[in-house]
Amino acid sequence: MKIAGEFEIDAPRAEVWEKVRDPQVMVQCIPGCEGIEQIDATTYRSQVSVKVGPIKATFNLKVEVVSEEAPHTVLSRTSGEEGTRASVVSSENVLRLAETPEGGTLVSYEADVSMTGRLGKFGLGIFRKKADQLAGVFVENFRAKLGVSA
Amino acid sequence: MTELLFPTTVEEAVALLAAHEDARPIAGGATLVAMRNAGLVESTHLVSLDRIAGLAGIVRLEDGRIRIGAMTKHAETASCEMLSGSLEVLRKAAGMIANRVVRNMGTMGGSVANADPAADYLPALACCDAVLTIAGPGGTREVSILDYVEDWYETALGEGEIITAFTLPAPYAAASSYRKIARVSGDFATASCAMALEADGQGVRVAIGACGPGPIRDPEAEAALCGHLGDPEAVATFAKALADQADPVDDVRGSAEYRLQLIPRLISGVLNDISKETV
Amino acid sequence: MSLDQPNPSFTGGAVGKSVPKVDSLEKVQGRAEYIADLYRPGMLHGAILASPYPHARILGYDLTEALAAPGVVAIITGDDVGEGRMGAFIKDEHAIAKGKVLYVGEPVAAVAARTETEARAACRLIRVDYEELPAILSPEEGLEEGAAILHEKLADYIKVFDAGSEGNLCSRTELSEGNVDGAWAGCDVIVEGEYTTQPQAHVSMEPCGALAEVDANGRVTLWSANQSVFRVQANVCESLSLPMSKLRSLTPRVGAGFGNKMEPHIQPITVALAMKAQRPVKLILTREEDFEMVRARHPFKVRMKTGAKKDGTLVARHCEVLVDCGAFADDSPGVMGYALLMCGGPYRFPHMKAEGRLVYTNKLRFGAFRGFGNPQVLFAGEQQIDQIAERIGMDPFAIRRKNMVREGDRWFVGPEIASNGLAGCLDAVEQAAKLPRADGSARNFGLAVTAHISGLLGTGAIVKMLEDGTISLNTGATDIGQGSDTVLAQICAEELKLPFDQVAVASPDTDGSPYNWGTTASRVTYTTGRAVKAAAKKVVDQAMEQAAEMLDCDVDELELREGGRIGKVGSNSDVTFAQISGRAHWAVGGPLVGSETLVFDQPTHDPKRAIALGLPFPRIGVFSFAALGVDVDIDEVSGQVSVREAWSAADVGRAINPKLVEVQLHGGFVQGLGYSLFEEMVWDGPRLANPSLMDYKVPTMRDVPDAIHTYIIEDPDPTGPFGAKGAGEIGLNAAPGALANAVAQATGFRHNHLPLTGERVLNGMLAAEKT
Amino acid sequence: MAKKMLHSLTLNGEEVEVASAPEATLLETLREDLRVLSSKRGCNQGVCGACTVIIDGKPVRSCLTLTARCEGHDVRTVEGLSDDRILNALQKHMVEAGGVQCGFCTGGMLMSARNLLAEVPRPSRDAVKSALSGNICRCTGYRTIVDAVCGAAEELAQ
Repeated sequence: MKIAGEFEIDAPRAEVWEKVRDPQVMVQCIPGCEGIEQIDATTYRSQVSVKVGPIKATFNLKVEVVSEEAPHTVLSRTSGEEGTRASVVSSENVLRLAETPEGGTLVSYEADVSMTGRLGKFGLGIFRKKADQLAGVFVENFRAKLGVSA
Repeated sequence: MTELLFPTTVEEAVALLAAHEDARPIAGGATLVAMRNAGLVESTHLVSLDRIAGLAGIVRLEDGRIRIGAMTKHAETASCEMLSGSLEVLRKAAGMIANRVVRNMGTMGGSVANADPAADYLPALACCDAVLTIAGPGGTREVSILDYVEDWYETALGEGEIITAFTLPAPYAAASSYRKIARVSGDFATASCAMALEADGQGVRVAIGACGPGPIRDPEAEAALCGHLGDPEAVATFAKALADQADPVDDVRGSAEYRLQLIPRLISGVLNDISKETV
Repeated sequence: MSLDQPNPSFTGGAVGKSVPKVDSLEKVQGRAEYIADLYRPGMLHGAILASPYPHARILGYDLTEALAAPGVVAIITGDDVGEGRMGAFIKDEHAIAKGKVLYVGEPVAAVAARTETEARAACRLIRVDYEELPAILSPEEGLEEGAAILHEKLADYIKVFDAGSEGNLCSRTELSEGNVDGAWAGCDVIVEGEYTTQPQAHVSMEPCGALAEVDANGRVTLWSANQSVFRVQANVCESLSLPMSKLRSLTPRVGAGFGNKMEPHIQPITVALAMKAQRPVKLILTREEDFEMVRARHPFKVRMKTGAKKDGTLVARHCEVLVDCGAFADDSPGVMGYALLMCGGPYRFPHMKAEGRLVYTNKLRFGAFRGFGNPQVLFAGEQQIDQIAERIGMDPFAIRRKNMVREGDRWFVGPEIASNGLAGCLDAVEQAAKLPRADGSARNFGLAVTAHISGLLGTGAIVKMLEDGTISLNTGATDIGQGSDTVLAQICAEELKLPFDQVAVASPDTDGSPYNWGTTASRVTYTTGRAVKAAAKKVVDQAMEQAAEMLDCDVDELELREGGRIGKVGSNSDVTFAQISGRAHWAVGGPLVGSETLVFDQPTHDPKRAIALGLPFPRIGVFSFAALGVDVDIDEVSGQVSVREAWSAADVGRAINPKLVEVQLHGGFVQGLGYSLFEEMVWDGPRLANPSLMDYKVPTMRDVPDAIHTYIIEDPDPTGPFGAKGAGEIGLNAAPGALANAVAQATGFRHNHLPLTGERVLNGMLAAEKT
Repeated sequence: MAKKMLHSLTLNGEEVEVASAPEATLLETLREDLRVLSSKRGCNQGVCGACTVIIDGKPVRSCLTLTARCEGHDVRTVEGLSDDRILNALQKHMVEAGGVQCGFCTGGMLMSARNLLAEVPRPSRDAVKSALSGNICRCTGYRTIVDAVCGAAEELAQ
């Protein structure tokens, strides 16, 4: 399942980059995120809860930064499982920051997500919509964090 | 593991839902038990609504409105003669849910609470201007069906709230129809359309299902369409207005593009069905 | 041809009569026992942990928590199963994932516990350490330079034919007759196209399951839902390195198969669990697991080119297929090889070439499914025949009649066609379909024809006359619901001139039954029927000898009379089977037993005619033929296709039980309708996105026409029992071709991709309107 | 594991008491506790219809029915209708018409058909198809099943 999107944010790229790479900022912006712990220079652990209709799931995720080119590109890989190990999720992610002519930043992201196990049996259409919806919430939170409006 | 609780009043049910953090109401069970069997939902407490007196059944109120109890089975709704004229669309939609056996189990409250965007009741109720009665810890409140679905599987139902009834305006003389496109008989809709057309050919209500998180209705566009039903261009403009509000998924039932294609075709198709019926 | 026809004056005979199936009564009373209905004292329930990864190395297991969970008795993993590997064509599959996982859903561990709920709960406590590997999700990816390799030891695997395996190429087949490359210049019309077909799930109503028990001597008894107790025995023993004498394989009633239950599913795992637990273990898959773990119909990519003269004479065909094998070879090399053998359809092509590559991918194994590769190539081939007919202005019936193979012709690469009722099939469909619709509107008609083999491999029968002169018939052929027990009993009764109900059919049992390769390849009536008839004949011969002594005459003075009597010709004196058998049992000669085994041995390939490389079936079978006509409606709103009426005519040689043939044609057509119009297993990356009946839809009663007309054409095969040939698959094969041709007629648009969903057909209609 | 509770219900005309977990479905209870095996687990999602039983005269899915909610209700399966005139006619016609192949769907199919003929003595073929569309059969192509139901209706009407 491929998820992609982009949004503009009225803040300079360097500042956006700093916030994007700050786990404490991210934990407050990612919907359902219950904590991010940095394991080493490139590895993080996190818990994220997702609810789709009557289905609730909490994932223990490991995020590895595969490569980064400050201040514009991060390639990362997320893998994780539900607490009961009934579902496994993994994704390859690309995040890019580009400067806009107005001095803001265009943030674009792509993720190729695969989910197997119990939740993988659930119709794929809704998960994509849910992901888009969560991305929307993230953008709002992130903008709020940077103190800029939409 | 799960405990199953059997309240006998709405108040008791609401209190039980409030008392246990992970409690869920269970109505007919057609969806919830299937999801439990698939390991998709787990909860510590199930609050069974089947022993609460007065939650099932369809009655005509003194002012002519129709009230459908939340625990009314699809089979009863599908054969209820009070649902005539403008409300016949609801009867027709109920008769197209799954199959006869499942219609003996599933309830309107359960279906609407689950808010599957591809289920049949949402567009039909939207077409009927239904009002939901919701009971919860804070008492009872009423919500228009048009305000009910807030996002994908997210509804106006708060923690510990249950739907107790659906109230429909008094039926008026109209031809109404429900059509769903589905891969096979009894499948959830790929896309669906509920329509009621006043006898004089003036008033028209249209709701599209399965093309977004909730049913799509546009009263303004309906008003503009009034009196121009015979004009293909007006119908096309109307259809475009609804399609513009759609946000369909891509899934195993069809692509988002296909669903967008279906919206105008369904609207013309149902108009055609109705005009054939009324001739 | 000389045929062993029943005596027409004999009224008690069973062949040709639609007697009700012998298992019908217990089924309508809810008393038939399927695998899930069996219970044994002290029995445990099994459950499986499936792989969440499409391709990963297994680094280790942590079973601590799971072993401590309530009710758990035993857990097995790849560490418990040794190095044995099983497979029908290429032995590439362990009993359970060992060392690596190769698809999402592959069994990685299994738990035996007191209840199914406890077993399932414990599975979720098993920790497996994986190292993910790159996944191959299409044949093209698998063939790329540097692609991750699924089976590193492929070269060392045992292969039962020249597969040409290399890298991720599981097998390749090349067949060629005449000179295709030189033939195009002589063609007036050439059509070519690329076609794709989708994976289809069998959806037998009964999910797969097994029950295994180990006795005090360590010998295993295994009941399972299967299409062959013998293939189960072979697969379990190969994968668990057990001597075959240590395993007895049995079958309860089977809730249909369609190919899904021919090769192993979870029998090896269940046996391993029972051996470890030292208690009986029953393991029944959920519907979701049945979708994700067992097998499915292959998706094909077909490139086809057909050339003809302007008078409609077909000249040449070239067909290339690229087939997704999934993670294990299973029956795939056979399916591809068979598809290539059949890709010319039942036509005389002087020049033909067929080439195929089968490639391992990190998906569920694809395998046998009713039709066995034939529907996929026919979808392309029968459309091209119609396209040629359109181009030269010829009628679809006429072009098929002009080019069809005849009795005495040779099939592609060599097998002889000894009987052929295709002309009769075409006549039946044409006569019925040319009548106008009841409402006078024009038909949206589509036609396709097909052939299918019945045959292959070993089979046997033992006919025992019991003391009282009634009969016990034992063949080892599993009746999966289609009615083979009934048909075989009819053949046996006919040969013995006994009432049908005096023949009891034994349940297949590897201990007591003669070998039977399986209920597959439309073969039971034809091959096992031959063995039954011959074995019954031997009993008659023995009874004759006994009777000659009893009546004090020569055998050639005797005749077999209706109802189990043997008498002197021209005299009223006779002896009954009861008298004969009693004497044989207690006094003279010994009990009467007739036994016959045979293997289908007519060679597929004639090296003088054709070149064949990597041909998986050196001996194939006799040919059945069929024609299918459909009349469709297209919904203007959605583009969805519905079938208004269908005409299915099949040459089955001789219908032993016409009603059962008719139901095969109905059922085959409806399964083909689902395949052609909407059934599709959808992969989202490595994950099967619709492994449930909520999301994968099969036809319901309201999705099929009431008017499915069947026509049984009987052109007896000289080797078939009473002339019979197979009927199991032929009713499905032609559905995608006929429906695609009907949709083309209705919409003016040709579809090269299955299924013909509303979405595709609507877009085709819109595209056709534009042009 | 939640405590099992005792439930009493009428099964095939007999009062039975059965201990079941609160989340146990009637299908599990019938099969695992009571060994009434004509109801089959074909999908456990309410789609295939092989588990269909009759509760209080109406066909329902036993896989979607919680046993605890059957307390005091009347449950019937094929086994418990051996003297039922309608069922007997259906059984006879299913056998004769060739409506039985693998048989896995048959018990549930008969439950839906029995209810239809109880409510509508002479249904049209379309009505039969509509009433039985929630019971999937993968073998017959359905035609012979519709024949059987119509044949039984005709015989019963005489």
